[in-house]
This record gives sequence, C-alpha cells and structure tokens, in this order.
Amino acid sequence: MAGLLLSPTEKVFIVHGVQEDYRSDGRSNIDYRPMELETDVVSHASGSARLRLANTDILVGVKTEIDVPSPENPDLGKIEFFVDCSANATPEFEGRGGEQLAIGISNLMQRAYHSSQAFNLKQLCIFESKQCWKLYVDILILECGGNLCDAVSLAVKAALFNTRIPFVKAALMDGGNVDLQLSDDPYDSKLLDVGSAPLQVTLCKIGDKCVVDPSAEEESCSVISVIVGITGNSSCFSEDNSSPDTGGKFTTIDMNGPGSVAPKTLKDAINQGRVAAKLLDKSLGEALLRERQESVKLKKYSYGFLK
Amino acid sequence: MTDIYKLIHPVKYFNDYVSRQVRPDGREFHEQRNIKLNVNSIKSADASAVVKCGNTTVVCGIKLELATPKAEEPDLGFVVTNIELPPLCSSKYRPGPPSDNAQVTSNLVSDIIINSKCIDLKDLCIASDKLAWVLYCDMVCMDNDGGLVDACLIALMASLKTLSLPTVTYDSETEEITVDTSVTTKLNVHGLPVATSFAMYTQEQRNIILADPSSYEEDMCGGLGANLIICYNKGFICGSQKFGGSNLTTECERKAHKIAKGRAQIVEEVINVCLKNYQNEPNQ
Amino acid sequence: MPLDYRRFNGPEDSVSYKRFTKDYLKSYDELYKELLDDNGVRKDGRALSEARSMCMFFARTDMVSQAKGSAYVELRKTKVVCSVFDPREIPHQNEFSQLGQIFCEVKFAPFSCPRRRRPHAPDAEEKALSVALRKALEPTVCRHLFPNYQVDVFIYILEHDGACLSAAINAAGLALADAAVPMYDIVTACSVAIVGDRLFVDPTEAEEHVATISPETNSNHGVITMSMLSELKQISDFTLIGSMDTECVNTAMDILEKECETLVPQIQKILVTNVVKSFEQRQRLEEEANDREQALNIKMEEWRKLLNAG
Amino acid sequence: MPGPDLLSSQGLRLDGRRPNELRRIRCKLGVFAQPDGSAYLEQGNTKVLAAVYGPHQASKSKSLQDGVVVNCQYSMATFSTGERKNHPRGDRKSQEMSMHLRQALTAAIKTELYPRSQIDIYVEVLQADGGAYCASVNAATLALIDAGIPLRAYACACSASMAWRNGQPEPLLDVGHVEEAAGGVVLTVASLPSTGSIGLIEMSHRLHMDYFDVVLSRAMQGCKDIEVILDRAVREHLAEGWTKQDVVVI
Repeated sequence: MAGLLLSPTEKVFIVHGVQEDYRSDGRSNIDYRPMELETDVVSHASGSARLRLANTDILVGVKTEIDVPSPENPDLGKIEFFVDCSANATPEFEGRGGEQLAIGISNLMQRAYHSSQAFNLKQLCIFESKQCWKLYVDILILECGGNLCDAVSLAVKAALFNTRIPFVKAALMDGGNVDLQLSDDPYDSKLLDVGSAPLQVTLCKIGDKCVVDPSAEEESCSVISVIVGITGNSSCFSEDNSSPDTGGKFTTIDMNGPGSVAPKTLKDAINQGRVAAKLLDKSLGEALLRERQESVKLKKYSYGFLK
Repeated sequence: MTDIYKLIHPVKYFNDYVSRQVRPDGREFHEQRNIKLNVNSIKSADASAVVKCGNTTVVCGIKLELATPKAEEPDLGFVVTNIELPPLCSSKYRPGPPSDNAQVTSNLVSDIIINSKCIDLKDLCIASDKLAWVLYCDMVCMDNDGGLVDACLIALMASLKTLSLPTVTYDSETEEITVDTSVTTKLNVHGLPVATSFAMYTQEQRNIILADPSSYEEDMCGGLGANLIICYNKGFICGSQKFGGSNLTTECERKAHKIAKGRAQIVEEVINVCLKNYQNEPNQ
Repeated sequence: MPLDYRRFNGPEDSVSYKRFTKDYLKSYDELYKELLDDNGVRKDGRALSEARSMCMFFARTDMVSQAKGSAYVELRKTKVVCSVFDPREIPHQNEFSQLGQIFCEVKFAPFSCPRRRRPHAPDAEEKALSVALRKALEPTVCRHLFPNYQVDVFIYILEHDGACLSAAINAAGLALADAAVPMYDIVTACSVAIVGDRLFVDPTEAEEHVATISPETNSNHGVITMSMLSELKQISDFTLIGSMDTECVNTAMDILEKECETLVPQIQKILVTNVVKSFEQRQRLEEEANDREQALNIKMEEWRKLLNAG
Repeated sequence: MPGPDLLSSQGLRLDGRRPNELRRIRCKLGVFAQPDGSAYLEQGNTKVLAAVYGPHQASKSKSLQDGVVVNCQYSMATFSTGERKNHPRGDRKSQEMSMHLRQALTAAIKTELYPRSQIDIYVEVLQADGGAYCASVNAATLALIDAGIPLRAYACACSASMAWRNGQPEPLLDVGHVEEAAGGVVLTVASLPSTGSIGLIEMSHRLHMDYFDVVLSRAMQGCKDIEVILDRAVREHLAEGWTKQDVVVI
C-alpha cells in the first residue's frame, strides 16, 4: 500500500506471528477485524451502503436505469460495476492513478456476479426482449487499509440488499416500443433477492500459512494472495427461516500478486476461505435484517460520517 | 559479426551492398520476394486469407453484417476496410489507437479499392432504403517487413474473391428479415488491383529503385513505409503515390511501371492458382 | 460511445446476419445436447478428458521477423500469435523499480469470434486477459535481472475457439524463451469447462459458451484456467468463473495439474528444435563466410602475382 | 422582471427556509486515519468529504521557490447526482471546480512558510444538492485545519440568489438545488470573513448592477455565519482531541 514502509525486522515479526497463529494485532489467522456498516446513506441512490473495516472505507451506491436487454439474453436484466478510487485514499490515485486497481476490482466483481446462482438477473426483467432494469453498482473507495476486495463485496451485497426498484404501474404498447409508467411512491417498490450474492474472501499467504482479512502491513509481507468468491446463503437474508440452506459454491477464484503457490496450499486456502465466507455471510445477514427492522420501526438513527 | 556491423554503421552497411549491385538479402534491385497465399484458414470469419510476401505477413478477415443504407444513397451497401498494425508486428508501433502511419496506409488501401471499382456497392443492396450488406474487411499485419500495402491488397482481394453471401429475404410489410445460410451466392468482384511498392535510393548521383523493399530498406531510404506505390488493375494503372525518398527521374518511373505491370500479372496468377486449389480441395 | 475518427466506421445500426438465422436463439438444453453425440464423444471426436494439445498442438517459434522472440500456437481452430520485444526503460515512471516489469497486451482480431464482430478499441475481456497473462508470467521470469526495464509481450488472437487464455500463456512462454528472457521454469496452462457433472478438458468455444450460461437447476457450471510451473510444482495463476462446489474444484485442479505436466515435454521439444535449427543456421553462415574469405584470398594471391609479374 | 416564484407570499422559500437562513451544517474533523487531515461536511443534503496530504516535497516540475504548491482535485461520486454521472472527474466542470478551489484555498494558506513543498487537497462530493462548491471550500478548510496547516483565516464560501417579494428585492442565502434549477441568478463568494477579503466571486445568469451589492453583502453575511459554525466545530474537535489523546498516551 502507498506510503507504507516496513523494515525487514518488522516483517519478520509479522511472519513469525502468523506462524504462531497470533497476529500483530492480537487476532488469530481466521479472525476478521471489527467492521461498521450502515445502509441507506446516499439519498440520490436507489440503494447504498457504507462499510468501514478498520481503515478501509467503502461507499457503494446503486442506481437504476431502464435499458434494452441484450439480444442474446432477452429475459435478463443487466448489472454493471464501476469502481472509483478516490484520491482521498492516497495521492497516488489522483487523476487516473487508481484506474488499474479500479478495473481489477470491477472485473472481479463482474465475474463473481456472472452466474445466475450468485445473482439472478431474471428479477430485473420488465418486459421480455423490450425493457429491463440496469443496475449501476458504483463503488467509491475512500480509504485503503488493506483487504479491499472483501470490504467491497460486503458493501456491495449490503447496498443491493437495501436497493428498492419501483413497481411498474402501467405499460403502453406503441408500435414496437413500450412506454412505461413507474410508480412515484418510494414505498411502492420491490426489494431485490440478494441472499445468494457472493462474498469475497482474500487469503493472504504469509510464510507457509494463509490469513484472512490482512491489514495493510500484512499485505506488504506477502507476495501472493488467493481471492475466493463464494455464494451466500439465502436463508440468512430473509425474515422467515423456512428457506433451505443454500450457497457455499465458488463463483470466482483468483490469484493476486507476483508470486505463486503450491497446489496443496491453494486447496487448503480455498477451503479456509469457504469456512470464513460462511461465517461472514451469516453475520452480515443478521446485521442487515436488524437494521431493516429498525428502519421499519423508525428507530434507525442515521450516522453517516458524523459518528 | 555482420549483425554488429549493421547495427553500428547501418548506412555504410547498406551502401556497401548497393555499390555491389545487390541488396542485403541477396536479391537483385528489381527482384521481388516470394508470395505465399492461403485462403479461408480462419473459420470464424466469413472469408479470410493469409498472405506472406517474404517475411511480411498479413491476415485479412471479412465479417458480414446487415444495416440500413444511408438516406442519401439508398441503393448502396458498405465496404469498410481497416488496416490494423498491432504492436506485435514491429517494434515501431505502440499499443493504443492507430498511429499516423496506420491511418495513412488504411486510407490508401481504401482509396485503391474505391477507385478500382472492383466491388459494385449496388450488388450489396438487398432492399432499397431498408437493408444492405456491410462488409467489414479487417487486414491485420502480423509481421511488418516492408511492402505492407502490397500484402494487404493481395489478402483483401483474395478474401473478397472467396466471399459468398447468404440469401436474405426481406418482407417489406412486416419488416421481418430471414437469413438462409444454406444457399449462398458468390460476390461479384470486377478486376483485381495489385499494388507494388518501391524504395528509392540515391547513391553517388545514381538513382536506384528497389522493388518490394524490406523494412530495413524502407528505413534506409528515409520513408515511414515504401516511397513509391504503383497500382495496376488488369493492365491499367489505377493509382500511384510517392512519399518522400529521393527524387524520381522519368527513367526510373518508366522502369518502375514496367516492374509493377509484370508483378500484377504474377500476383493475379498466384491468386487464381490458390483459389483453384482451394475449390478443388475435397473437404470443402 | 464516442466515434473513432482514426478508423473507417461502418453504419451504426449494423448487426451480424447470424441474428436472423433460424438457430440464433437456442435453448440451453439444445446447446448442451449438441456438445456430445450418443456415445459421449465430443463433436470434434475427442473424449471428454482428451485435450487438443495431445493431438493437434502446433506451435513454432521464430514467427515474427521483427520481434526479438515470437511464437505461434494453434489448438485446432484457436490460433494465437505472440511476440516479445527487447527490454526497454519503463516509460512514465518516477521511481526506480527494483524488479523488471512485464507488460502484456492481449488483442482479439475483429473477425476472431464466431458469434460477433470484435470492436477495435480494447474491451473489458481483453483487459482482463492481459492482467491474467501478466500474473501467469510474473512468477516465472527472473525479473531481478532487468531492473527498471520492461519486457513487452503482445498476444494477438486470430481465431477464438475456446481456451484462448491457456493458448496465450503457452505461446507467451515459448516466445519469452525464444527471446532469451531468463526464466525459472517453463510455464504451461490448460483450461477445463464444467457443465453439470461433466468436465470438458481443453474446451472449444461452443463448450465454453454452454459452461458460462447458468442452467436453471442448481448444478455446477463454469470455466477454470490454470497455469503451472511444473518443475517447481507451483501454480502461477488460477482463474475461475461460474459456480461450483469444492469437490468439483478439487477434481478439476487435479486434472489440470496433470494436463499442464503433459504439455511440458512438447514445449521442451519445440524449444530444443529451435536451438538446433538456429545452431545449424549459424554454422551454415559461418561456413559460407569462410568460403568467401578463401575465395577472396585466392583472388588476392592472383592479383599479387600479377602485380609482381607486371 | 419577476423571475420564477422563489418566495411564497409568507416570505418562505421552496424548502421552507427564511431568505437569510443557511441550511443545516453538520461537520466533523478527522474522519480518516491515513490522510494528514480530513473532514466531512453536510450542508443540507449536500455531503462532501475532504482530505489533505502534506506539506510534502513537491515533484520537480511543479516546485516553486517562494511558496507551497497547492494541488486540488474536485471529484463527484457517480451516484452523487439525480442522473448518474459517467465519469467522477476529468470533465470540464470538475476541472474548473478544481481550479476555483485552488484559488480560494491558496488565498487562505500561508504559502510562504513552505517553499519547494506541495499540499494536496482532495474533495469528494458524495451527494450534490446545490452549493457543492461552497460545501467543498468549507470542508477543505476544516481538513486543512485538521492537518495543522497554518492559515491566515478561515476560508468560507457561500452562495446567494435574488428573489422578489411584494416588488421589493430580497436576496436569498445558501441556494439549494431546486432554487438553482429554477434558473435564478446564483452568486458564489469565497472569502476570508475575518479579514473581510474576497478570494473568488462567480456569478451565473445576469443581475442588475443596482442589486449586486445587496446580494453580495448577503453572501458575505452567509460566509460570516459559516465561519462561526466552523470555528465552533474546530474548538469542539480540539477539546475532544485533547482529553482523548492525553488519556491514551498517559
């Protein structure tokens, strides 16, 4: 990460700590750092979320637009990810400096959401082969404190959970064109089914072991990390507990960094990632459901950045 | 040893050869390089050709599309020719949008195709003002060792000659389009423009023209590409361009025209033999 | 999209004629059925676990005369050209970089894809492939030997019939070796497409297409590409798209590891042939030079005699 | 010349404010850990984040012998406006905004203290609801203070518009998006209120000379009001900071 300088001794200290399963900030190798999550923070967006994971700060806004479906998939909607690395995070991102990183993350998100088992695009269809919703998921990275991919995937899932799509009141057929009338009432809208949306877990290889949620210091001690995207469990994200346990399937596996890994290490890492993702998904579901209940009872206090 | 000599004294190296009446690759001044041609090797394109003139390699692929004709020319289809000079073909090119050289070459080839009238755009119209064919012809240079325009034109003409169009029926009432790929008609190609590149060099008041120059020779003669390009179509001149290099004397010009005319016949023969072989292949 | 004024553009509304053919929109089941015949053999006659590289791998180095090193790889219909250029100083860089860099660019020919025409401007898929290629090559190149310099690796895909990333990695490995860039190990790559419980090794474009469409049921699907340094037993890059369970990933990894290893001797053979050929060529050149020198010496002798006599 | 009806018969504006009333300003210093200084500011529904890096060594090409180089970048989140923006920065409008920000802030910073150095100020608009420029200047001032960079005075920006009530001119303070869109005149002023000097004036649409002074003095009044709010926020932040930090250190 930018501007981070570690001496060789400091690096050795971190590596030895990981070997003993006791990291420099007191966590074990599979612990996440505490996070703060708030949804519905941007009023101009259909759905939004802000996630702060230690020093990593992500703001996600989802905007909806009406579009024409692609001819190959007339019954599917569209989803597009756009990542912007704000120069607030580091001066290196000024101008187009953050573009490389941004493209990398948006490609990864696009691939993770590719399968219909991760996110069903059929729910965005309005009128087959004529009109569909297009979701713009805009991700703004405000501060980088390590582990960007995980934080982005959590914030995106939370923002999509928060997204409301207006109901279509009437449709007028005019020749081959469809004219839609949308409901103006903000409460007259539907929520998206995002239970199965994937979460990404970065496993950073330090020494011979892998750790989840690496801090910026730990990231600089590692030459390779494995990123796994794992579908979520829908039952964690709905209020009735009747729906069956699903999820736990890999939608992406990717390696990041200039190094390489042995096949055995990779297998262990993806298993470790799956376990971590399951726990993470469960606690995200709980937090989001709790917040939704609070907002229904009008008890929710909006913090934004003022906390 | 010779490599180092060439690197340190490129001009002297070249002069030594030229003063002995021979070119660095052993050819005579008027001699051209071997041409190898292969058609329809790329199955994802509707027609394709690969041509090798010496080291210079160009691949041409044609993709067919349908579009509404322009309002001012309702009976004409489209031929869109582009030349791609990707960075892998020579260290002169960088990634990104096409360089000036690529644009100039692209324009040149497009002009030759339009001026030679080898494709009647009216043949590409299916329903007037409603539907017409678009021929996207992309020529990609895989290895640029001089004489680029020659190779591009050979590849383009060879692939145009193998192109057949599927049958399209257009229902003017319902505006419905149906395409039948099982029945195809061959595209009419009139004539065959062939370009020949020359590099011009002046040594001690002596004007020399080098036919079909390599990229090293082009560099030595001070051009970004060939200095003189003469285009013949079935025995008639259909284009002649000169870019930089030394002055062109009438004598040299006459000589160049003679070489170009002769080469046009050879290339025509090459294309015809290649197409005949292709049609006679049992698995086609 | 802004108009590209540097190229000739066709009409804006043009669409491929294939959209109006009868079998443009096929259902998932139809597409799936087309992949295999009744005996469970693939359309091109291969068994499920059979890679094209086994029978039809055609690769050669020394393809592009202007490049330092180059390679051409053909997996039946998939055709990939790669060229590598001399290291040059990293442009637009302020700080000194201890390690050399690899710059990769993957480009599809406009006519390379059977389904559509590719745009001239680089699209997201090309950028993603370039990044994947760079990650696959980085661990194998001895980058500390050319600090502050970058090696350019350019890939051009002439025809795309599946597994183009693995073909590109194999080609790049060959071209780097041809350009005499120091490397730790030979890098090889292979892909597998997963449709339900079937694994298609070294898939064609049609098989990849079916594997990336999501089925209605909750079955596994996806494409995995893995590149390996076989001698060092290290995975240099691993890309997965789709949705599948752990078991499936593990089986696919074992298969890919084996396939990558079988590729190594083939690549070694090509490299050895290349060395032998260039050695022979040099010998021939030297002989010719000697002959010339001798002829010259004889002539000199004659002249000297004439001079002495005259 | 009755423009659009910006004032009701009771003398209230479209969003229910009185003509001389600011929107609610809430702000916080030190929201991020990595930058040298950062601040968050909400002005009604306009929300802005600012971060300051530096002073640090200037890059060779920019370096000045006699003062610090102030480098500003104004960027708007793609979801910040009603219609989605395709590019967060780099378009003409944000380039212009970056320049205006630099002008206003250079006036406030004691540039002579840091020759051959550079200060980076990055402003990110999270939500735009009118007066994004004013909020950016105010947030950037707070971030500069958080970074401990010596200022001559608070740099504050405020906008004012013009409306008519019973035939009398009535300037409006702190223009919101609805009022901006209605097409009236918008006068934006960036100033150092405690010294009374003006760093930047920008006006859109046309305004009769006779009323210019009225509108300008209303905007200046707004700047003074904002200065009071910012000053209180800084004092509160510092008071908090003292107690918290010292306890931790001891």
